Amino acid sequence: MKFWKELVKGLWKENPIFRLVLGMCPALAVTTSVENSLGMGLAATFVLICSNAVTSLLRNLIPAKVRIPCFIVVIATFVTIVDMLMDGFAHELHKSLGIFIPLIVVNCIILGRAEAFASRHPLWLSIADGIGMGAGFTLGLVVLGATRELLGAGSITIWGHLKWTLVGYEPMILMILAPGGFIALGCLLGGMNHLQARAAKRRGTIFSPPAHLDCRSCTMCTFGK
Amino acid sequence: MGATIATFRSPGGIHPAYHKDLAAEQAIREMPLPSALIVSMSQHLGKPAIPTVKKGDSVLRGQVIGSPAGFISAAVHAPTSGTVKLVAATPTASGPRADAITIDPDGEDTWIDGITPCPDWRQLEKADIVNRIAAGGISGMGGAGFPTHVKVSPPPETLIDTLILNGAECEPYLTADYRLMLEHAAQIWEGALIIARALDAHTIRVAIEDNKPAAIAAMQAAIPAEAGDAAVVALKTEYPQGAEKQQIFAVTGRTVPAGGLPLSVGVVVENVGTTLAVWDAVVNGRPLTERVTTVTGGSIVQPANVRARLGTTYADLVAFCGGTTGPVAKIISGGPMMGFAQADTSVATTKTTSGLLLLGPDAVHAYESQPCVSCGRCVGVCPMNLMPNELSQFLEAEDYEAAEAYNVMDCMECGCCAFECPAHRPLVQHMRRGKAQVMLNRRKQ
Amino acid sequence: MSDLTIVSSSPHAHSGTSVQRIMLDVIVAMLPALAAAIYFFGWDAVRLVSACVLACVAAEAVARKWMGRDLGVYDLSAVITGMLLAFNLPPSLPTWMAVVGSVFAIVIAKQLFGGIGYNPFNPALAGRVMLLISFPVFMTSWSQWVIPAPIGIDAVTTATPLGLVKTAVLSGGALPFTFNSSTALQLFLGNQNGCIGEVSAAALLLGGLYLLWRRCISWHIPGAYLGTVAIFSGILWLLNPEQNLSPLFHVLAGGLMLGALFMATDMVTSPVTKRGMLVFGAGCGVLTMLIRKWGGYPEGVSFAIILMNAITPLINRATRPRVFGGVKSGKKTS
Amino acid sequence: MTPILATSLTIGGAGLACSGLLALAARFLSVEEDPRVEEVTNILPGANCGGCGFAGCANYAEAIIVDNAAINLCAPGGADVLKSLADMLGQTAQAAEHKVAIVLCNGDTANAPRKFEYNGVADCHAAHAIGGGDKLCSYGCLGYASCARVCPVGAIEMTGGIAKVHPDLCISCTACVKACPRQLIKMVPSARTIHVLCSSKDKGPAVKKACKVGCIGCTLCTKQVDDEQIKMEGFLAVVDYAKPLDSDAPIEKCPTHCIVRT
Repeated sequence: MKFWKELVKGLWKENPIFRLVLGMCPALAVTTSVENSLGMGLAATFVLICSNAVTSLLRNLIPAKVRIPCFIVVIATFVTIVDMLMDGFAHELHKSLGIFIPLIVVNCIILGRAEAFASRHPLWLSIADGIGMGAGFTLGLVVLGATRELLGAGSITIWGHLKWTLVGYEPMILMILAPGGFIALGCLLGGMNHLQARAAKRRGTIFSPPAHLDCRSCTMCTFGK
Repeated sequence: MGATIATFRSPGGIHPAYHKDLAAEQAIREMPLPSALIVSMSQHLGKPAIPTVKKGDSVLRGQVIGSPAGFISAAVHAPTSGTVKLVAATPTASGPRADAITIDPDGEDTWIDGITPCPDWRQLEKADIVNRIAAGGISGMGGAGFPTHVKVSPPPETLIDTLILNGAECEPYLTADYRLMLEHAAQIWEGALIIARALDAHTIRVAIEDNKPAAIAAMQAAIPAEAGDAAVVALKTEYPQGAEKQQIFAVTGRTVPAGGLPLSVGVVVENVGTTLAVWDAVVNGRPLTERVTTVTGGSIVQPANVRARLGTTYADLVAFCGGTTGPVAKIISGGPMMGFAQADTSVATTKTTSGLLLLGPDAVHAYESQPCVSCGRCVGVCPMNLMPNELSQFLEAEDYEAAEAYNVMDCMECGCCAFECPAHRPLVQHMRRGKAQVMLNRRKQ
Repeated sequence: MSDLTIVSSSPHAHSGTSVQRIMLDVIVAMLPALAAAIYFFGWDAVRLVSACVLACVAAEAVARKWMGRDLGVYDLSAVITGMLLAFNLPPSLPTWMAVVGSVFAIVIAKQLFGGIGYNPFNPALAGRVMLLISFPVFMTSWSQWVIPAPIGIDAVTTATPLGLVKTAVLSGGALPFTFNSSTALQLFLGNQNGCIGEVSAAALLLGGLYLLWRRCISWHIPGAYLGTVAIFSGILWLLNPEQNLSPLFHVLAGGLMLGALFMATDMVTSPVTKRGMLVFGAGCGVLTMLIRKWGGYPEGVSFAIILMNAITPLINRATRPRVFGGVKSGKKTS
Repeated sequence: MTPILATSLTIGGAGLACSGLLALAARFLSVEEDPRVEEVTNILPGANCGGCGFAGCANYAEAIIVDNAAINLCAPGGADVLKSLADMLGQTAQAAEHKVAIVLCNGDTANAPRKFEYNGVADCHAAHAIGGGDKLCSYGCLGYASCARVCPVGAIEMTGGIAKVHPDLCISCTACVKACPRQLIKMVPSARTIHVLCSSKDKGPAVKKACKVGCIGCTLCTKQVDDEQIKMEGFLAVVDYAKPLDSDAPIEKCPTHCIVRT
């Protein structure tokens, strides 16, 4: 079923963080804890679904030349709504996410989906795409946040109630600092590529990663040339 | 006049093991005529000569068998009398094939008629001197092989004030020029006077590395009274002191512009062997049919400096020097720094064959290209001030534009960088490939 | 090997040097400092050095195998990384942290960038900085001082001399001790607290001289580095001798000798041109003194070198030598 | 009420001002570009292989629209792209003959000995420039994979020290043809399966010494065909790909087995 296909593609095949490598700014900045990651992911998902839906409905009304400003207006509206809602109902989270909530306006996933998908597909498919992509984004952030929080703080805490602690572990503060974000993301991306290459080998096909994740597109060393 | 010590002030330079003792004290030996001579038409820089004889013709020594194919080219003469056995494309020492004439010597070694000696060359016009040099088929005998008559006839508006005789012989192992300076100092000086007269140069300098005190003394003692401003300059022993631009800087303090010719700073550099050949051609009227070659290396039984006819195969040279000891891992035409490795000894000597080197397996260095570790040694030793480390990485990535921007075309392939590279990278080969490709790209535009 | 002759491009002669040979020389040069470390810190030095070296070599072998490259541990560079990292650790650090730092240094800072020759940062320093940021408490506690300080600097039994100075300056107090010729001698010989390999300036200098003699390093980087630190601290000292210690103290204290002689001179991550080396060394010196004087950490050698590593390609480009016979400035020659 | 009014006015005013700017930009700064160029670019496969003779797909698209370049030059696109282009531009599709690259040398390590041990840069151009290459045959494939490295689709495999093109993977971009320093790679119609896998112009005895599977110029094969489908160029038998040939006779008669069916 088409709806179902558009829904699940964002989780793995076109995962915005691990496959498309989009939305890197929040992915590196707010994933210091699972709580922040979850909040950021849900906020972005809400904006993504709403903007996809509205863009899809308006897609025949928007002139091609000014489509980008129109998308931005739509997105900005929903971001403002989310910003105000979070300020009102999850004030602590809003404070710790800070500037990154307003910055969802310029998140390339949301604008990218509006441009590449919602402006060309009907309402119900666009909503499916929004849900799928948002869930994929949230999943990516949470995986990253969990890794960093576990290694960097030695425990995972969600809303002060749920708490897992690594016993006997000395937290590596580096992991919840900015460099830790880059290291964790890089290792996770590398691990993803490795798993897929192995899966492809088992299936007897050749795994070719997207160009920006491929050794051949990098000029640092001559490996893979 | 005393010998002056010039320090090597231009950048870079290395100190390889010289191994000159193998053949330095061996007086030049005349080699008897071999059973066949393979005379290449490509013995000089520029277009190969055009064969003027065909299979079955009989030729006399000194007879023109290849006529120059343009201005930058040189005539080729029969090195002995005999019969032409074959005219065919044959591999040369530097790789590409060129026409070569195989001559079966008749053993008589008869000179062709019309050899006219000219002891009072001082009466000759400048143009006549140049004509006699051109008729002698002389080209640079140091290695590059630039036709000498072109060098000694600069454009009229160019003023040449200095002639430098290059006796540096900075390549390890080679001793041919050293022996020439010891044994033919007077003739070399007379040749120098002839060239200086053709150029109107009033200053003559003989540049010799200070590890050859005997040659310095011999050349010093032979300075003729009429020479005017003439002196022997002792250069600090360092490779590549024999490179033209570096030598001009060391001797005169003048810097040849990058990409420019020595002419532009009023200097002409001639190898001492070439100067001797000029003397022979102008004073005795004899064209260039033989040269002195150092046959040496750890695998040669009797290392020697051999005067052999042009076209003598390397196999004949090796046999004349007593054959080889043990297995031969590398055969090099020329010196170890800039010479060409050969697959076998079937190639024949040319006017540029300054040496033949046979090395055993223990003396051979293998290139195992490892990643560059940026130690910067190549940058420090490059006499042209290039950055071979960066260049080789550009060239490995086939980025020829970047290589050109980093002056790959100024590389003279002296080999200092690869000599010092701890990662054993084939740097010179990268440069060669890069230079060839940049030339190709320029021609396309 | 076949009986065919070998044909290659010129030159056919080689100086006989190799990467492995250079690395071996560096290891030899580190032996005096290793001996000093064992003398001053005993078992802890042995424990940390062996843990780091073993972990680095193992990590290099495993990483290269996992990445499908040929085994590259024979060039000994991993041994050097291990020794340097251990030299930069306090004696009381738990072994497992040293191992984590080693694995980080080799896998993240070196192999992920392409292995030897391609790493932009000195792996040992990257490992140390990672440990310093991750475990600041363990990396700055100096409790296991075994040899009592005989004269002068009694207080150094609990902190490094630089640490004492920083604490005093931060609290606005006077200098914690007077610096005279006998304390200078103690610092020079290594009778101070600090990381295991950095304490003895004498042993490090001995190794540095060996490297200079073997021509593994040139004088440019250490000279510019130490000179800049001396000049910088000398100016501060002349301006205000009450608040600043003499240049001699700054040259002898902390990790400066180790950094200037062994880490800033790392071939891969330092410039290749002589002028570039001077710029690099001077930059390291200025950054070190800025951090020591005004930064949050008492010691700035690691950060200074890592920061200068980052701009090494830029320095190389800016100090590209003018081609022989070429025109001035970057104009094209042809 | 005031905040709502202020917000509406601010947003509305800003929107009005910006739309005015946009209108001006659309009026004065717009670039006239034939929209068909973009359409053609979208149809082309986007491999940027350069096989058409233009720098990339976008350049080829521009050439089609502006300079009326032929529309059948895109080999990787094949019949589908050609049809789409023809439909879009209202031209008739005249498919170019589908060609694939083939390496005309069969002298692998077992058959063609070397004349020296090469030690240096693993690149065919570099190896060719030193002593004429380390293969005894001065025409044969050197095996340093210069062609395989430039192939955008990985269709060239190095086996037994020589290069082999997988015809079904080849996209006819001709990058390998330009990369071979010995000009061993030719583009041949993919329908043709009989080839003389040798490029040596040497005489028979020289070839025999250099390679067990080289063409020795015996001319036997030319006598097995009726219409000069194989003819001699000097001492080398060459297939004339313009003429159809489907007979096993030349293959069976060739004494050195250098004629093969692929």
